[in-house]
Amino acid sequence: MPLLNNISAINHALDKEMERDKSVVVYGEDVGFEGGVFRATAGLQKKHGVDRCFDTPLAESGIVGSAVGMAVNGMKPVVEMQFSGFVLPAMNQILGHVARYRNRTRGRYNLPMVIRMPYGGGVRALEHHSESMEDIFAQTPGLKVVIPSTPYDTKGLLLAAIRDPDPVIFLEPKRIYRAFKQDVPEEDYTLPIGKAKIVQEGEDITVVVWGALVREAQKAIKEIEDEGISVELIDLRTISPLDKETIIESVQKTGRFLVVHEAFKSFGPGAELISTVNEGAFLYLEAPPTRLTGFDITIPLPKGEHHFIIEPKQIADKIREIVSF
Amino acid sequence: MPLLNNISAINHALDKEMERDKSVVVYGEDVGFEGGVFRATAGLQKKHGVDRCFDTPLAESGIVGSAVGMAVNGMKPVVEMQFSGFVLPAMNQILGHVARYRNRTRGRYNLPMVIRMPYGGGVRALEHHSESMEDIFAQTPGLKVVIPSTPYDTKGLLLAAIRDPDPVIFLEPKRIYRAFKQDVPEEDYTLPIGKAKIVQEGEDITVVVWGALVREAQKAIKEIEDEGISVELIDLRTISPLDKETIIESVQKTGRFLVVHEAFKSFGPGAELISTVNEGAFLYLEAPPTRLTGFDITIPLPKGEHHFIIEPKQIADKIREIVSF
Amino acid sequence: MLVDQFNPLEGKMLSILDKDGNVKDKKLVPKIEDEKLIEIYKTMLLTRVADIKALQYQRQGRMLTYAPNQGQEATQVGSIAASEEKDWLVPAFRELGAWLYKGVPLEQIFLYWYGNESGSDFPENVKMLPISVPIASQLNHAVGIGMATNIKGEDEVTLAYVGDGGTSQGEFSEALNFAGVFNTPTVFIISNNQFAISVPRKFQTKAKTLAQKSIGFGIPGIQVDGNDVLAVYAATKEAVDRARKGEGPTLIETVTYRLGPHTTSDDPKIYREDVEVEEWKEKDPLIRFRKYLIDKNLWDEEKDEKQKEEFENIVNSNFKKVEESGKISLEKIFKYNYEEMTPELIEQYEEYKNYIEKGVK
Amino acid sequence: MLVDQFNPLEGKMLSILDKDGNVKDKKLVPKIEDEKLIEIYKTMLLTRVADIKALQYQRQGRMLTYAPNQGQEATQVGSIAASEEKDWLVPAFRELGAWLYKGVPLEQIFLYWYGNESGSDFPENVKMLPISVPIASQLNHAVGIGMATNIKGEDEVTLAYVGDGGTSQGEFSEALNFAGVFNTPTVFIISNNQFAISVPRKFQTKAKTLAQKSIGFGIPGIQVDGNDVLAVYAATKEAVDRARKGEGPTLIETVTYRLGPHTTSDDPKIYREDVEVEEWKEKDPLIRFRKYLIDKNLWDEEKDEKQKEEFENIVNSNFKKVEESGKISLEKIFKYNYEEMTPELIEQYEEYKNYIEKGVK
Ligand SMILES: Cc1ncc(C[n+]2csc(CCOP(=O)(O)OP(=O)(O)O)c2C)c(N)n1
Ligand SMILES: Cc1ncc(C[n+]2csc(CCOP(=O)(O)OP(=O)(O)O)c2C)c(N)n1
Ligand SMILES: [Mg+2]
Ligand SMILES: [Mg+2]
Repeated sequence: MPLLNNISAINHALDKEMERDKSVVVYGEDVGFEGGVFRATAGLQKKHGVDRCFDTPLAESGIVGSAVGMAVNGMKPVVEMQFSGFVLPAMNQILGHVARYRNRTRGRYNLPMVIRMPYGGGVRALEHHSESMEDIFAQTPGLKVVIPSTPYDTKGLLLAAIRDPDPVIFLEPKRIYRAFKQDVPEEDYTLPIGKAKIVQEGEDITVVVWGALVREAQKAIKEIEDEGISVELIDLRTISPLDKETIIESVQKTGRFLVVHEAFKSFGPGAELISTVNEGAFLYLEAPPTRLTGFDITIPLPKGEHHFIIEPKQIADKIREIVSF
Repeated sequence: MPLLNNISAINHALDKEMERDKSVVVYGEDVGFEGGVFRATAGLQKKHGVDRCFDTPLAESGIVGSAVGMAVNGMKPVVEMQFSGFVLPAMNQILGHVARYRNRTRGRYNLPMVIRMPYGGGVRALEHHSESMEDIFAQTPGLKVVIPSTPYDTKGLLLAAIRDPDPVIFLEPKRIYRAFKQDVPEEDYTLPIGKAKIVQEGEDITVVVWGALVREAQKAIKEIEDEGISVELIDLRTISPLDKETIIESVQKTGRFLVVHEAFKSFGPGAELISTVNEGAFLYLEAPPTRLTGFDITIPLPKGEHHFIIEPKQIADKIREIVSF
Repeated sequence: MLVDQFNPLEGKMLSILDKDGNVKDKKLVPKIEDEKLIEIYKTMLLTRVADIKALQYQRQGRMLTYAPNQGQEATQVGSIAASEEKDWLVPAFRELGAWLYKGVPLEQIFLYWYGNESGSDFPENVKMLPISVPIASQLNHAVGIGMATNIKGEDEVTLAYVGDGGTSQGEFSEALNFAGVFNTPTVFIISNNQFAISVPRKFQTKAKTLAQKSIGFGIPGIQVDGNDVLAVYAATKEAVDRARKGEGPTLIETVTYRLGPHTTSDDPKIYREDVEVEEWKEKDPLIRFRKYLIDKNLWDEEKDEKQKEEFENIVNSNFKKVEESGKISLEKIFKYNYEEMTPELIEQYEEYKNYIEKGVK
Repeated sequence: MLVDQFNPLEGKMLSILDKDGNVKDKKLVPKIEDEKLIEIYKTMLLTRVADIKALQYQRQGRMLTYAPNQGQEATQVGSIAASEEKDWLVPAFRELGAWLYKGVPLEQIFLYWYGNESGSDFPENVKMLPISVPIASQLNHAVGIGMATNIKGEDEVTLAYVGDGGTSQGEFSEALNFAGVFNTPTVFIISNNQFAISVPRKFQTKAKTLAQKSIGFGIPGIQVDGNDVLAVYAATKEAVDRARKGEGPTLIETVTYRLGPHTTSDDPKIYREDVEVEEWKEKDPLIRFRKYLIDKNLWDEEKDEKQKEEFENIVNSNFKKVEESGKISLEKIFKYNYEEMTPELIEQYEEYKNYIEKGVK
């Protein structure tokens, strides 16, 4: 069983799937010869040929738009946006076409494609390299939005995404690309899209997180372990479709709710989770469902980033606050 | 005092402001010679010259991107996206630059510009002509998002938007462009951006709406008048920055909350309002704060649109449901 | 090669029939079987008839917004006729003649303009994408289709359409550039009908021709008389043949004119003079081609009248079926957003269904 | 006119100095005062010194991601030197020499790469936009500046930079097209350094030159030797003069080479051969220009050494100041999103400020 970090899990999954399914093609800027600026696609061109893993001109709309045509014509494109901040030139394609092709044609054409992109902050990067845009995709009917948090999940979810008959936005928390390793089974497996994972069970409060913040939440929980606060931690894994059932069941049990995310607060993903809890567990609530989020500001350049990044201590304090409401 | 509908109020406001402030320029596709596909800019080119009101090539990113440069170089551009569905090619400019220029340069460059666009459904149009995308703009730090619902508000808010030192997304509910007329003062006035309007006071429930749905909500309220349900109706006017104070105060009084909007439900604008109510009035709530929204689907073509459009009856029934929770 | 003979930078435009249907240069006349010539003409005629009818229906309040095609029939049919069944058609939104020739049932086309998504659920054998409303965004789809064609080693060609206005969109350039780099079998056809709604061609770009835009992508480009169906066919056929042989993409600008309004919501009198329209009416692609066929003894006025009448009946009966189709069911607006409805969608659907079953809406 | 003499379609490229600093064709040498020649050279040298230092700092872990400029100094300085103080500079992100010549304090440039937004808060008199990270998106800004210039009837010119990779973005084409249509006083400079990160120029487009992309927009285009500062200056000067006279935009492709990595996170050994780099090192723009100046008796090796040393000290002291600048205050990350902080932002700010004042973060 290979010991993989998140980035090598992506590479591994792509490699396996290209081997298994000849209709899978992988492309984007620097994706081919170099193997990607994060090395996610390293070695794939050499192994699977320049036809199936290649570089494109520098044009995100061209990349996504051509993937639509590829998918219509029998391929399963897995394309990369170099950073999620650079998906914006492709918005017309993603929101205007990718999400809508099946509905527009009443099922005549569906688009089995994946748009991968490194996302989130915390890597001391230039502007446009730290965005958390899951909300825009999650609010778009016709898209699925997946965010893995471990190498094991990365493999299982990426394989599921590629095999999904609908288009999947696959957001990769770049902050944890190389943060830790995990044993990942060599054999083929998928994890269900649309299902959250209960990372740990608990009684007093439900905490929902995803991506890089799963680990931070785990650290926070460790911090308050001794205080007798029992936390149920849920890793959302899929932002859309949202696994409301798991969340609501949990809050009906715990009576308290906290969602933590790095995206901006206002009109952000946390708002949907709070509304979900309201709609499904209002009468069980012992405290207002709460969000701990990024500020409503452009994510700062590195010398200001420390203010923006949510640390375990903040999560722990917020849990304490809610539990003592 | 001229009797104006919503579209003529836009025309009137633009005309007045171009007269008053020579740095205001108005442009977009078909905006100049023809005066816009909805006639919003009719006559402006003739009156103010082709330098200040003109047609562009068909390229939304070019329109918004050039407006950035215009604003940097001393103009106040008011640009039009022909329909809000066609703003997508300009997303890189709007989210990546327009919203960020002030922050990026620490105030060295601010962008006093307005991006106008007809928005919303209910006009039996082709695909991409009925979208409600306020949420994407509202969640973007650095943008302001304004949606008028009457000719009076249209003039006052559009003038405020043009004079605002920050970029404003001005969404025009096209369904009510010509729905009714109102006396609009000839003289100059502005309405504050960021302030909601209490359309009518009430005791039992707070209903928040904006744009074309304000009238529908009013009709709904008329329908239930006799039932002894006293509704406080709030027209949001500005989606971002959100006037939380007005909303929270109202819900603290009424104890019940309904937001109605045409945008999709999940991760939509209603979620933020519910979260706001939760955070600000949790202990006052007598029923779960509720949303009545568009479905999580691509807005249907005209022969299916009737299912999607929210009618007064639906609002009335939802109010009844909440009040009897 | 026509693309070498007619260099847009030298102000040359391919034109074979003059406006009276006379052949200007016999060497340029493409080889087309008589039967096919008639099929082309008939499709142009059906296009014209259906278009006029659709406008009438709309004016009668029986149809929704509709985008007319009059004047552009040669561009539409001449191009697609140069392709084969196995080839792909990637439309913009104003290529009625091409769609009909490709085999889309008229009923479906009407259904689309009637406001029903099922109009884009084409029969399996019709290799055509749905209408693309966001201008120029379809071109990258066409290129992607061609990239897949290359990977699979097939020999299908893709015809992709865009308007003169569409050439200003960034996506236009991205697509042509990708096509060049990946050497895709794509033929791009710019229907230069002189207007993007109210904006005349000369304000769309400072370039003298749209064909010369090809130079920036290292691919061949040619300008042709878009009201001359033989010229359009000849240029497209050459491009299709090159594409099929693996010689890559071509850009064709067809110079034509939109005789009608942009759509039924548009009033062209605001932005153009009647005299201009009258001038272009004299260059009507149908008249010209009909004269050519009559001269060749392949057609006559009587046949024409009869054929028109027959088409009128067909159009009427097709539209009748559409009018009887009624509204779209609730299920259909929910069902196609994903392969399987999500739990949330099921909930929204059920709740609303129960609500309206109480007779409310 | 150079743009007429050097037609990219005919494979012609403007080049004045050979790699040993000898003048190839005297008639082409632009008139530049001796003082200015020296200023140009000094800026190129400062650029080189600052660039090498920045890379060192980064390798020492004292600087964040940095985008090196070595090899591109002639392109950067030669172009901007042809403009005036009243003209605008719209950068991409790799034009250190141009920024320095324009008057941006080195300290600010370092501050930017150090990860502080204040690095883009340029002095009032420096008419330059901030670095634009989304490739090619800055070009429409440049055009908008020029549209305003035209409306105001002023005579300022805008120089806008983009990389070879950037020419594939749709926005590149939109901007050039707008510039043509609105006849803006814009000079577009493509720094063709042969790579977009790992992707070589030849995979970026099938077009033989990038200069020929101008043809699609009806504007003049020219290819110049980007390692020859006199050629770059001459072409830009002509374009700037035309723009100032109201004769519209020009596209200039400077053919150069990025000798270093794309950024400090990049390892060029993965995608290119050392021999290629060595070949280009022989065409180093500094060596060539220095030889020219020495031949003209305007410079000598001793001066050069001294100057370099002086610059090294300046660079070091500037960077020191930057290193002492520390982190950004909480207030500053909140304050600039709007002219006035919104109530929500005030709340978020206050809450967090109170929280960290308890000593937590
Ligand atoms: C991205 C986008 N912007 C704007 C529109 C609105 N619009 C519809 S058709 C049209 C003009 C298209 O002109 P052209 O490409 O010449 O095609 P034609 O209508 O002449 O066939 C415009 C601006 C659109 N559909 N998509
Ligand atoms: C829209 C967008 N996509 C991707 C990137 C990531 N990226 C940064 S630089 C670069 C290559 C740019 O190449 P080129 O335009 O030739 O400029 P150079 O780096 O050679 O100066 C890429 C792909 C980006 N910054 N913006
Ligand atoms: Mg047109
Ligand atoms: Mg480059």
